[in-house]
Amino acid sequence: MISLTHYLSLSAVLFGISVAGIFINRKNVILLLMCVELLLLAVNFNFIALSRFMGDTTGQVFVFFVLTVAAAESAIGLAILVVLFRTRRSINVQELDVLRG
Amino acid sequence: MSNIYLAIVLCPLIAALIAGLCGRLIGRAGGHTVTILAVGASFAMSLLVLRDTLATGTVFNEPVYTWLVTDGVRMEVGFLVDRLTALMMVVVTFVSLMVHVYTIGYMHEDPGYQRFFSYISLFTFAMLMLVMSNNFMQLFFGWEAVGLVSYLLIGFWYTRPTAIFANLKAFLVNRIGDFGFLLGIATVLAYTGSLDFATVFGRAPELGAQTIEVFAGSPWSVATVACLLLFVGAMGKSAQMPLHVWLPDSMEGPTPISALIHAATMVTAGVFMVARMSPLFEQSEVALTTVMVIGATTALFTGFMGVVVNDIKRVVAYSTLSQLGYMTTALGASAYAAGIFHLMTHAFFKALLFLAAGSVIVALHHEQDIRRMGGLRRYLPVTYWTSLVGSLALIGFPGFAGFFSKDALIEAVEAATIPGSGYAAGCLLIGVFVTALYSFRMFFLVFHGNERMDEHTRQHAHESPWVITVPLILLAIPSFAIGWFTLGPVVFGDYFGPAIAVAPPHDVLAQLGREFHGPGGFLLHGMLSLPVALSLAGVAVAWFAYLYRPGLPERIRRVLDLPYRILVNKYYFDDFNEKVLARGARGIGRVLWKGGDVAVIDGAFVNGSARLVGWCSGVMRQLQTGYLYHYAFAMVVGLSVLLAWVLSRG
Amino acid sequence: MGILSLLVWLPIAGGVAVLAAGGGREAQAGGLRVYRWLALAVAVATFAMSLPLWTGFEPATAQMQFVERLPWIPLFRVEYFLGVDGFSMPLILLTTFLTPLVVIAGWESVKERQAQYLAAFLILEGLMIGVFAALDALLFYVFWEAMLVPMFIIIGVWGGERRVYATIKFFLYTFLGSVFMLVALIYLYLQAGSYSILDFHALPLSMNEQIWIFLAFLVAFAVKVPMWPVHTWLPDAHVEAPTGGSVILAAVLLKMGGYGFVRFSLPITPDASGSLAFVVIGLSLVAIVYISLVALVQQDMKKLIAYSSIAHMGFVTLGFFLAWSIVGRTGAVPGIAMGITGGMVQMISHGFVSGALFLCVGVLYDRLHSRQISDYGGVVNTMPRFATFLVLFAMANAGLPGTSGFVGEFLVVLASFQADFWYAFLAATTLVTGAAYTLWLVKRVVFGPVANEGVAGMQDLDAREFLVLALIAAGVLTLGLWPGPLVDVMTASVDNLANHIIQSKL
Amino acid sequence: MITMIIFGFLATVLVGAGIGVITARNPVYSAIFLVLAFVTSAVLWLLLEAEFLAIVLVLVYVGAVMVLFLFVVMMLDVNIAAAREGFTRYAPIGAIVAGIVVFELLAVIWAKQSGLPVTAPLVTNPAGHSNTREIGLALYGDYVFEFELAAFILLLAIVVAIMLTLRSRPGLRTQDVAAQVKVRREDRVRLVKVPAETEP
Repeated sequence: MISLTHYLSLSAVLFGISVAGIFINRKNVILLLMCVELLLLAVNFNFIALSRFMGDTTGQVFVFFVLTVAAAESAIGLAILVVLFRTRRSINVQELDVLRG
Repeated sequence: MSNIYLAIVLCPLIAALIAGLCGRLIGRAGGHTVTILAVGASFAMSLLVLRDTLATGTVFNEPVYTWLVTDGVRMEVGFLVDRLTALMMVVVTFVSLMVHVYTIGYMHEDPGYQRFFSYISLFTFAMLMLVMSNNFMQLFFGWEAVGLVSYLLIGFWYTRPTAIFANLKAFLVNRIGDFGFLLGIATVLAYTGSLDFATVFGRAPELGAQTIEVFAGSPWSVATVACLLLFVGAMGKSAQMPLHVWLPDSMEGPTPISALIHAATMVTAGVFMVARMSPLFEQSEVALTTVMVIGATTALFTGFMGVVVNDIKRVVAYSTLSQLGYMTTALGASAYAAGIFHLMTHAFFKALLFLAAGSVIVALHHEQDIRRMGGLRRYLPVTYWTSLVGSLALIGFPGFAGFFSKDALIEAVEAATIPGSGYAAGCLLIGVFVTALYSFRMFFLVFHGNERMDEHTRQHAHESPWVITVPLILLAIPSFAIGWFTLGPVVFGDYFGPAIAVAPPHDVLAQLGREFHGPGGFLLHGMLSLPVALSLAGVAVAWFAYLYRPGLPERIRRVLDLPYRILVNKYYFDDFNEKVLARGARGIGRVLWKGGDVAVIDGAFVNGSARLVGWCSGVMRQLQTGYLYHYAFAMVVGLSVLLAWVLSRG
Repeated sequence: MGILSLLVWLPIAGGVAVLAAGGGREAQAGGLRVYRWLALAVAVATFAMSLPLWTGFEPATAQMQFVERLPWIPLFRVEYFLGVDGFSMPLILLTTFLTPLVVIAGWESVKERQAQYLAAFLILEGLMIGVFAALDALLFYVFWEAMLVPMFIIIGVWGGERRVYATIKFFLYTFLGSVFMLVALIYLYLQAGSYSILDFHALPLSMNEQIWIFLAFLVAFAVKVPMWPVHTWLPDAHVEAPTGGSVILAAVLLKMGGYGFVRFSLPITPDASGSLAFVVIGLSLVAIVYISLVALVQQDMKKLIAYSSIAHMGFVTLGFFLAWSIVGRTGAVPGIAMGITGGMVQMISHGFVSGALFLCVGVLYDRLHSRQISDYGGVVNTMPRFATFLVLFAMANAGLPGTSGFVGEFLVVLASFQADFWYAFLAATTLVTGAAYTLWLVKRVVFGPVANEGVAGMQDLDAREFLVLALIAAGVLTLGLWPGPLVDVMTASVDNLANHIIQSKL
Repeated sequence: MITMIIFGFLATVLVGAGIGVITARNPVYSAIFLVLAFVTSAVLWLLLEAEFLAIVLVLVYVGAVMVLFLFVVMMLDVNIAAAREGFTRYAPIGAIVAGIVVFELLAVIWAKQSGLPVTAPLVTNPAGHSNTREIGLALYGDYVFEFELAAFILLLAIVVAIMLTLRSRPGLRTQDVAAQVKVRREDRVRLVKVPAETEP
């Protein structure tokens, strides 16, 4: 039978993939945002699996909130991206170092 | 009865306030009228008080108001009027009155006329507060207040750089004395729990018995410490070596001031104070010896300087220093009465000499160098004769006031047995000769011999107006006569009664008193004694060197070049003070400021900590690359480290 | 509303009203300038209302008087708790007395944003009174910190050329100190269960706790006093501050350090104070000797007076901390109260004298726009009335008997002699050094021939300046000739404190 | 057993889609792989009987967010070659870090002490049980404030996104009422005194 371990392991692998993705696609902000979505998906997996296996709906409620925030985040992130592209004609992360100390 | 004392003190104060604050309103005449009336009233009332104390011998000792009460110590402003005080009051108000009158003539052209009257009235107030106080706090108040007025008056001509230098110097040197005085007061309070004279003197024997360790391991008698500290105050005010340096410079002030403050009254405050503290000083032989040695040293060595200076006022100033040394020596010998007696006679004849010098200065249009005087006898007869009286009194010519006081004083010192009295007596005897020498050097150079001033000055030289000559004459009378009828009661009698306490083993005056048979006998005895011979010798030498052979001093000067230079440079005291002490203090101050405050505290700690923070953040800044993936990397690494930590905890 | 609340809030409300009345540039340009009269009226009214504090004060008791007590934040037992005793009442009167003078002094000499300037002083006044009147530690702390804001603005906006450096230094220094105090206050709250300072006084603490709390307070108050070596903000702040700012800074703000010692350090941590008294005494003596020498070489008048303030405040801290040395040497209590009284009187007197000296410098500055001593000389020739005042205040600064400056120094020297000869010796050196730097200043500025054309063209005091200086002069002389009433007001509180601190809390 | 097979299949697809997202050369492919990942996840959630969230995931993400992504990707003229630069260079470090993270996560899950019911089978919901109802009760009951907050966040996101991207183009003709009201005569009319021309 499928146990909690399966789901958690799957989410861990998914998490690892997205972490690797953040490293590999260090130039492209769009891909970075996608990796973040993937990351949140892995987290949501955990929430739902644990919620179901432990019989507590609260986990699913939180998934709902995570989804909300993630949607808001990607909307704003993409908006920023558009503005960024407008001003700099590029979304190359390596050129974005205004925050350098 | 206390109202009269209050009136004596307040009259000059109110007059000073009127003349000072409303000077423009009341005009010049108003200025001198109101102050002279006030001081005259004080003088008259002081005479009443003196008569009263003479008649009844009662001692008035009552507070006027409570200054403050703290910690069980009640500090009051009050008056102690016994015969010592009464005597001082009369002397102070009399000389002050004379000087007030004299000032009308001396300062009549000065723009600061009312201000001057205001100051001298204020001085009279302060001096009266000093002599009439019945406690240490008020004594200190009067002590500093006379110092303040002295400061203001020395700097009266404030546009003269020398004057404002001199007044600062006078105040600071006096402050060194006050420093000791304040500590002395603190000693007294710490060990008696009171500042009231009566209480403190009542507990004087306890002070002698207790010890204090100023330096760890060497217990000293409290009385010794207290007396030495108090005497430091007296040294400042009465210009004893090495705190005498301010007095010659104070001659920058107008001459009436030199007469009133720097000859007759304020500078004798130290002598008065020691006499007032006699119950304390009698507890400590160490203190008495110190007083005597310092007094004798001052008496002799400042006299030497009088021989070489050429400023007429400075000659008199050095003479004042020397005479103050005499008084102090007498105090050290426990001959307080003799000291006070000399104080009194000195007040008259020294004020006289100063005022006469002022008369000469006015007549010669503010010429002060005695090398450019001479032969003034013809032009200034009154000044001449009164100066002669003053000089004779000063050198102790038999029959004059100075003779009685100085002879009694020297005999007392000779009779004293405490350590140092031999040295002191020797100094005083040589001093007698020196006194006669410089006094008559000046006298001959000013009034006799060739007329060395320029033609213009000579033609305008004339006797001063009556406001100047009358005080001279009025001062000349006591300078001659006062000794005859006061010597007996004041020095050898029990005029002072309980006001001055002398321990029986020290009581030299009582010893001498047993041989005393009236002033006539004293005169005859004195005529045959060494001091008179020495002073006559001094006059003779002065006559020989300055009238008979005028070239002689120049030759002597060339032979004795080194001693001469030392004397002209005032034993290098001024150089030491200015170059070592003043410059040293400023140097230390600059080092502490630039090195301590600016460099170490501000530079290293305050701004240094700011720089340290700046440096640290400069280092930390390097971590902020601004690249998104660096932050992401840091987050992921942080996450894995956190997980590892969770795992390792099991 | 009690009288203390009125004293705290009236000037603050008045300050806001002045801001409203003179906010616009148009209001400030007009001839009448109503807001100035409003500011003066508020300041004078505050002073008038503070007089009942004196007349209604019961000097026989050490209890707090005119108490107002309301819950403020009940959850943490914070109260709106005001009251005065013999320590704080004279300081409040000092504040209310000086503020009208500062308002008058700023009447003409402040050109820019005058309404805001006057309003800042009024608000500051209310906050300062709050500091002195607060008996709840948190309320005290709020006033204590809030006070920094108007002062920061006063120096930072109307200051001299290096005002930014000076304000930041001033702010960081004092703020650093107060943060430590806050920690101590919170610890005390956790121990005592309330923020009432009176509860803190009675709170038993172990030696270890006392030491830490004492050190925290020491940092806060030492900066404020200021004691050597945390004094370097003061000369900078004074030099850059406008005249009124210097006056309030020297006259009142420095007193908060001294007040803090008697209100917090001594009664809350008597044992630690005793065992660490040598530190405070040592620093005080260093301040008296070292700072006096530093003052001697200053070229800037305000800096000189600032340094002289530090030296004079050394007497305050010296007087406060003599108790244990006296007990240790003589085994008896007498003498302790004299030191504390001396410190208190010195604070009041220094408020008058240093305030007056800064006003004098302000008078000179208004005319010649220089603070350098070397730019003056012979001022007496053109400004005789001013010179009279300056000499008087200089003498008071030098501690001449008959002026207020003498009383405190005299008492502290007398008390310190009972502790140790050398304490008194070092303290008494101020007689010489104090006179040296003050009178040398007077000599160089006031006396001598007219130094330059600038001095030759100077006008003597006008009626407004005369009034200000004359009022302070009257205060200085009254206090000097008859300090009795002032001391009587404090006696009960001082005796109470003296008896409190020599009883161990352990 | 059949569910196990389905799970294995879906898990394989999900992992493959994930790898596709991060390795695809073209961002459009990445986005499409991401859509696949989301859909697969939704199916897996259905397997877990979390029907409501599965539907929401598809609707919100696949339907809205991913479309947004695709819009942006296509709208912006991204230089694919430049964005792909350094791909191989950072692959090893990415793999290592990811490996460590996965290892650690698995270690946490498998650690016996974690106290999770790791081997317990899923308790199937009884018939008539409504996952949506359950979540609805929680959302509008215990978490109603948080729910409102979430709504507010979304509103904020809308406003922010619009504000960020809104721009006034130079050539656009719009009416500025304030400027019209503020205008003064001197700005518009200049009175010029012209000397009358006279016949030469």
